[in-house]
Amino acid sequence: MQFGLSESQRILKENARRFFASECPMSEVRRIAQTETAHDEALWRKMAAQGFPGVVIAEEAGGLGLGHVELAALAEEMGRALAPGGFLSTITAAAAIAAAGSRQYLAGIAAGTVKATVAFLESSASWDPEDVKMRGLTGEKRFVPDAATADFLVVATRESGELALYLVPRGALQITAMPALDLTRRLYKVRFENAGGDLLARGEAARRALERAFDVATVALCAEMTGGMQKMLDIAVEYAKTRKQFGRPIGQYQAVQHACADMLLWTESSRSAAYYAAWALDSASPPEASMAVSIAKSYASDACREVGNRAVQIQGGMGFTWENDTHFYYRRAKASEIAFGDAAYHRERIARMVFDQRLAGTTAG
Amino acid sequence: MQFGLSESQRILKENARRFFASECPMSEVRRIAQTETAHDEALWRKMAAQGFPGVVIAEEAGGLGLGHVELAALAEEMGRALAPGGFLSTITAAAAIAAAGSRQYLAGIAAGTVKATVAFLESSASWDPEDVKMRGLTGEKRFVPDAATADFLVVATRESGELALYLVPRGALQITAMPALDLTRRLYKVRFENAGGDLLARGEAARRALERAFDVATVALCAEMTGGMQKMLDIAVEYAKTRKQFGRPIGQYQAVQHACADMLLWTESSRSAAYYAAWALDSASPPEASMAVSIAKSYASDACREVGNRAVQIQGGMGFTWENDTHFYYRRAKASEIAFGDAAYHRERIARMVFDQRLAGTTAG
Amino acid sequence: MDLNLNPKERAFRDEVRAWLDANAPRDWAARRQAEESLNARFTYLRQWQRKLFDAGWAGISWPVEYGGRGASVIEQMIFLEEMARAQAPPMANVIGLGLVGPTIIAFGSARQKQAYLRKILSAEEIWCQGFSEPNAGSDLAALSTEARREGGYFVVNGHKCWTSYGWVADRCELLVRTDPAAPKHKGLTALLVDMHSPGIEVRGLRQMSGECEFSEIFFRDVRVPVEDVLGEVNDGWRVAIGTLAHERGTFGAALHVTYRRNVNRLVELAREMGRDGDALVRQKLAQCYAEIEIMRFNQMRAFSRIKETGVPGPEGSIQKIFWSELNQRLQQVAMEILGPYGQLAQGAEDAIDGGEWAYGYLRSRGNTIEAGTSEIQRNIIGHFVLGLAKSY
Amino acid sequence: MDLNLNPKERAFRDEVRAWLDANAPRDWAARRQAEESLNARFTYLRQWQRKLFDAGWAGISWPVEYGGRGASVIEQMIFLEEMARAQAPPMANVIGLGLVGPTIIAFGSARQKQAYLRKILSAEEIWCQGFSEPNAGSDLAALSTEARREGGYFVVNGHKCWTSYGWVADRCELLVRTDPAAPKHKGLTALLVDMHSPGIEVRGLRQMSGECEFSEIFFRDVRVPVEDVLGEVNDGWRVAIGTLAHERGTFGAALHVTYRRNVNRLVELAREMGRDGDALVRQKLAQCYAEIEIMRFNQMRAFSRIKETGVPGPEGSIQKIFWSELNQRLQQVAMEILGPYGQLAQGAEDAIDGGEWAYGYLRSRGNTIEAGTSEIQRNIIGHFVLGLAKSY
Repeated sequence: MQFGLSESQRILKENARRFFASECPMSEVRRIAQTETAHDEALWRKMAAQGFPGVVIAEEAGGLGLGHVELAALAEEMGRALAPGGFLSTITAAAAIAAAGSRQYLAGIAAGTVKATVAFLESSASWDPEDVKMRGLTGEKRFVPDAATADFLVVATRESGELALYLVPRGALQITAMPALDLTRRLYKVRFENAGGDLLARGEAARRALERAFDVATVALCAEMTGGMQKMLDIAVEYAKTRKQFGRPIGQYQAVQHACADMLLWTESSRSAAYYAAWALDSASPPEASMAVSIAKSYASDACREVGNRAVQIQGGMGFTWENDTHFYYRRAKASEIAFGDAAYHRERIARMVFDQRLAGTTAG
Repeated sequence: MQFGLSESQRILKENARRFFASECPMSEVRRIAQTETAHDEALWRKMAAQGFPGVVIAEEAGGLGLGHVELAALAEEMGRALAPGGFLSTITAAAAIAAAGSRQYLAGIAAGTVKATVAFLESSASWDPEDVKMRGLTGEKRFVPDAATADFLVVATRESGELALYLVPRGALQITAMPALDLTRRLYKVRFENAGGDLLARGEAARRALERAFDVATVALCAEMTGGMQKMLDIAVEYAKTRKQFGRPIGQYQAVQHACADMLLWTESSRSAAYYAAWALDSASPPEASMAVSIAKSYASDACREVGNRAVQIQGGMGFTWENDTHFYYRRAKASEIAFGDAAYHRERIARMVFDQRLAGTTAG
Repeated sequence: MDLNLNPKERAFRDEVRAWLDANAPRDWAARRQAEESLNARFTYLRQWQRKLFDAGWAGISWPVEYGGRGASVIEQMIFLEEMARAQAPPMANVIGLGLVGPTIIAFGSARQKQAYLRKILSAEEIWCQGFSEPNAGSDLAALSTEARREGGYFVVNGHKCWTSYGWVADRCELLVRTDPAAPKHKGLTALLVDMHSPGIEVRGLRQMSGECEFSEIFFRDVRVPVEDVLGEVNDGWRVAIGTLAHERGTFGAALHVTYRRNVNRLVELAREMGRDGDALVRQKLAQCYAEIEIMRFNQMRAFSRIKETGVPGPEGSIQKIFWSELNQRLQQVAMEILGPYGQLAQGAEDAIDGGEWAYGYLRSRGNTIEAGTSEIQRNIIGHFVLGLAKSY
Repeated sequence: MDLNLNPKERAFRDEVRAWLDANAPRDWAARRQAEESLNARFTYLRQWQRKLFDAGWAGISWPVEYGGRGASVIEQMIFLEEMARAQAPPMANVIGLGLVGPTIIAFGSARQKQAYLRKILSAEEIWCQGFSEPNAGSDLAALSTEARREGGYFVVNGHKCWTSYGWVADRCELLVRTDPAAPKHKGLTALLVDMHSPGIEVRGLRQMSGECEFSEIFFRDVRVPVEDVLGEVNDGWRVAIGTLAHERGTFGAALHVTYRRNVNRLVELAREMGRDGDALVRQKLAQCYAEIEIMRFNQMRAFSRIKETGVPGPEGSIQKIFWSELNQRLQQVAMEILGPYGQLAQGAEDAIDGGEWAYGYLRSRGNTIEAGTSEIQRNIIGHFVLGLAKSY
C-alpha cells in the first residue's frame, strides 16, 4: 500500500505545474476570464500538445492511456492555476463516450482538435437522471458548461420513457449565455429543435455511462477544487506572514493562525479524498468507486467554501478587492460546490448506499 | 418599549440570587445530587417560603400572581445556582392545571406542600401529542421528571381516540428510576395499572392546556439554561484570567478569548430570546407566543451545548475533572437541550408556523 | 419589562407609517436593478432625504436646536424599522446621520454643531469617514496620515482607503496623526475636512463583487482650519472610539426587517420550487427565521440600554457580529436552496430576482470585515466586556 | 500510488486475520459492561498481550533484535486495523507500545533497549508517561518536577498529573527539570523511572464521566540511576518531542474501525426507530460515514509518509485534530438520533447499548484536551507546518 504519487505521476504533476505557471499565469487567467467565452484556443492547443485532454483516453485512440490518478494530478494543477475554459467539460463528454463503449471523437479530443461538453440539467436543475424530461432532441438544457466553444454535446434525453444519450454537433443549436459567479468556466442555455445527432446509448447503458462520466468528472472537479483550496491557503498564509497589525504579523494571532490550520486540514483532507476516489475509479468496484466519489465531493463542497471564506476574511479589506486574485478562486469554488451535485446531494447518495444497499466492506474496513 | 427588568423584577431576581447563594451553594448541590432523588425537602420548603413555586399562580389561589417574566427571572437564577429537584416539574404541572381552567392543587403548590410533575413521553419518546398512545390510566410513561418526589402527576392519555389529561396521585404507581446524565433532575419510568385519577381536560381543551403548559415550562427551561450558560461562561472566564501557560493568562490567547466572546454572544442571545418569549406568554397572541417559545428553545438548545463544550475545553484537563463544577452544569445542559423538544423539533415547529400558516407580523416586523 | 410600544411611541410609529405610506417612493427596488448612473441614483436619494428632513423625519433622536426631533433612540429605531418595512429608499447621508453627526453632538464645538449638523440632516452636505489606511485597518491607531500645524491651519498629507461614499462626500471626519512623537494612540486628532479642498484626490476601489462602493482618498498638502478640529488636538482616539461605538452599536438597527423580507422571499421560492416539504430546507429556513428574530430581540435590549446610558457600549460588538455573520449564513442558505440558479448573475435570463442572490452572497463576505472585523469585535468583547487581557 | 495491499502486506493481513479469528477472545465487549474490578480487567489484558507477544504480534514495526517483527509501519497499521475489526481486546501496555518504546528505540542506550523493549512487548512491564503537571499542561516546558544529581543518581521531587495507566504502571518515561538555571526548554531531562521506587505515590484523578482513568503521581526524593537517563542530560525536550510526535501521528491509526462500527450501529438503531427515512438523520449519518472514511484516507497517506521518512512529522497534528473532533461530532449525532434515550446511563433499564452512548458523549469531551489540546495542535500546524510565527 502506498498512498502517494509514483515517480512518473509526480513528474507529470510537476510538469503540469510548470506548464500552467508559464503558459497560464494569473495575468492570463484575468485576460481570458474577461473574454466572451473564457476560452483561449491557443492555450487549449498548447494543453493538447502536452496530452492533457487525452490523459485517460486509450493509447489506441491517441490518448496517453493513463489512469484517473493522473487525471486528478492534472486537475489539481489546473485548479491551482485556475486554468479557464472547457477542460472539465471535454473530459466529462469523453468519459461518457468511453463508458458507452464508443470511440467516436476520442481521437479528436486527445489531439486537441475537438472540444465537447455534456448537456444534462434542465429547468428543474436536478442531477437525478429520473428528472431528465426532454423528449428526443427537442427541448431546453440549462447550466451547460462551455457550450459555446464545444464542437459537440453529449445530450441526455428521454425516448419512449427511457434515458438516452446522443452526440449532437453544436452546429445550429441556439446557445444563450447564463452569466454566473464563476468567470472562468461559463454556463449556457441550449435550445434543441429537432436537432440531429447520433445515438450513443439508451436505457440502462445510458444510465451507467452517465453515472460513470459524472463520477469521473466529479473526481477531476474534486482534485481541481483541492488545487484551488491550496492556492487560497497559500495566498492567505503569505498575507498572514507579511501583513502587520499591532506590531506583529497577523498570522501570529491565533484567530488567524488557527483559521489557517483549519484551511490546511480541509485542504489536505479534500486531497486525500479526491485521490482515493481517483484510485477507486481505476481499481475498485463501481459501487465502491461511486461511494468514494460522493465522499470526496460532499467533503470538498463544504471544504472549498469554508477555505474560501477564511481566505477572504484573513486578508481583510484586501481580500475583498477585485485586484486581489482570491475572488476569482472564490467564485470558481462556489460554482464547483454546486456542480455535479452539492454536499447535501452527495450525502443523500451516500445514505442511499449505506442504508439501502449495504456495501461490502472497503479495503481496510 | 423597554426590554429590561423593571425595578420590582430586578429586586425579585436579586433576592433569588442571594437566596440560592446562601441556601443552595455548590456544596449543597453536590450533596443533593448524590441523594437518591436529587430532591431536598428542606430546600423546597425554604423556596416555597419565598413564594417561588407559586410565582405565576393567582393570588386568590395563594400564589404571587406575577407574570412569566418573573418566572423566567427566578428560573434564570435557579439555572445559575443549578438548584436541584422538582421546581420545573411542579411549574409544568401547575401550568397545565391552570390552562385547563382548574384550580386543583394550586394552593398546595403555592404553599409548598404539594409537588407535581407531568407524565407525557412514552416509549416513542416523541413530543408530538399525536404520539400519546396510552389508553386510559393503564400503560407506561417514560422520562417523567421528578416522579419519585411528586405528590401527583398530570398524565396525558388517550380515551376514545381523544387526548385526555388526568390528575393522578403518585400513591401506588410503580416508579422506576431511569439514571441519566443529569444528576440534579431525575427521570423515571411510571407504570399505570387502572390507576385512579380526576379528569382535567379532554380533546381540544386537553391539547391546548398541554401546549400552554409546555410553552410555559419551555420558557422557564430556556431561562434556566441561560443562567447555566452564564455560570459556565463565568467559570471559564475566571479560569482564563488566572490560568497561565507560556507566561501569560490563557485568556490572552485569541483561541481562548474568542471562544469566550462566542459564549457571551450565545448566552446574551439566549437571554434575549427567553425573556422575549416570557413576555410573549403574557402579552402576545397564543400563536405568537408559541413561535417565540420555539425560537428561544431552538436557539438555547444549540447554544447551551456549545457554551458547555467551550467551558470544558477552555479549562483543559481541569474542566474534565469531577472536582470541577462545570460537568454538573454540562450534564444538565445536555438534558435541557433534549427536554421539551430539541433544536430540530422546535425548528420544525417554527417551519410549520412559517410555511403552513403565515403568522401576522410580530410587533415590530 | 414591556415590549409593547408605549402610547407615545405608538403614536410616533403610526405617524411615521402614515407619512411613509403617503410619501415613500415605490420604485426603489426597481431602480436598484436599473442601469442608472451612480450619480443619478445618489441625487435621487439626496432629494428623498431632503423630503424626509422637511417633514421632520431626519435626526429623530438629535436635539431640536440642530434640526432634530429630540425624541429617544427608541423612536429612532422605530423610524428605521418603518423605513425598512415600507421599502423606502435609504437616506443619502448614511455616514453623516449614523456616525459623524452623533460624534459632533458629543464632541463638537458650538460653531461646529451650528455649521454642520443641520446640513447633515438635510443632505446638503454629504459626509464620509476617513479612518482606515492601507497599513492601518484593524490596527487603526497605527495610521500614518499626518497633519502639521501651520499657523491657523493643519496641513494634511496621507492616504485613506475603504471610505464609504468617498466619491460623493462634501466633508470628511478625518483621523490624522498630529504628534508623531507620542505613543500611537496619543498623537491622533480628528479633523472635519472639506472634501472640495485643493489637494484631495478620490479614487474608486473595486470590490470582489465588481462594484466600486468604497473609495481611496489621497491628501496632498490639504489645509484644514484649526477651528475644524473635532474635540481636542491629540485627543482624536477618544473621538474615533465614540464614532466606532455608534458604528457597531446602532448601525444594524433595521437590518432584521430586510433579512426577514429576504427569508420570506426564500420561503416563497422554496414553495414555488416544491421544496417546502423538504425537511432540510425547513430546518434551514426555520433557523434563519429564529436567528433574525433573536437579532431583533438583542437589538431591542441594546436600544433600551442605550436609552438609559445615552451611548452605545462595547457590548455593541455583539450586534455587529450578529448581523454580519447572520447575513453570511442567510446568503449561504439561499445558495443551498436555490441550487444552480443561485449563482446566476445580473443579466442572466433565468436569474432569480435579477441576480440579487449571487450579488448578495459575494457582498456578504465584506460584512465580517467592514465596520470592524469579526476578529476585532471578539477582541472588544473579550477585553472590554469580559475583562480578559488584550490579545493584540 | 497503489492503495491495494501488496502481496507481502496481504499475506500479513491474512495471517493476522486468521490468527485473530482463532485466538481473539469474543467476550471483550461484554466484559467492559460487566462490573469487574479494574485490576482484574487489566490482568486479563496483560495476559492477552502476552499471548499476542508469544505469537509474534507485538511490536510489528520494531526491530527483531528487541522482540519485534521488523515489518513496516504499514503492517503495523494493518495489524491495528485487524485488531479493531476483530473487536479484540486492546493490548495492556498502550503507552509502552505506542509512545515509550518508539522513543527508546530512537534515543535509548544499548542497555536501555536490551533492558526495557522486550518487556514492553510482553507486557511484563507496564509503562506510563509522566509529562503533564498541574501548571504545565499545554506549556509542557514549564514543568517544575526537578531532579538533582547526587552521585550516581538523580533525586526526583515533584508532581505529575493526567497520567494514563499511572495506577498500574511499572515504569515511567518521566520528564524532569535538571537545570533550573537554563531557559525552560533547555534544562529538561527524560528519565526512565521504576514506579516501584520508594517515594512514589499514585492517586486516581476522577473525571467528569465518573471514572478514574488517569492518575496523579507524587515524587518525594525518588532515586533514579543515571544510566536511566533517556538521551542526554538536559536534552529531554528533544526526547519529549519525539514521544509526542508518536502520540499525535500514529495513536489514532485504527480508530476509524471503531468509529465505523459505531456509525453502523447508529444506522441500525435509526432503522429500528423508523428514522431511516428522515432526511436529517440520513444527512447526519452520511456525513459521519464520509468523515470516517476521510480520516482513514488521511491515515493511509500519513503512514505512507512515515514509511518513507521513518518518523511522524508535525502534520500528525492533522490526525489528532481529526480523530478527536470527529469523535465529538459523532457522539453529538448519536445524541441527536437517539433523543431522550441517548442520555440514559449505565444501569438504566432502557438505556441503549447499556449506556455506552451517554458515557461516550461525556468521554469524548476529553478527546480535544488529552494528547495535546486542539489549540496546541493548531499552533503546531500554524508554526511548524505553515511557517507562521509562534502564537504563544
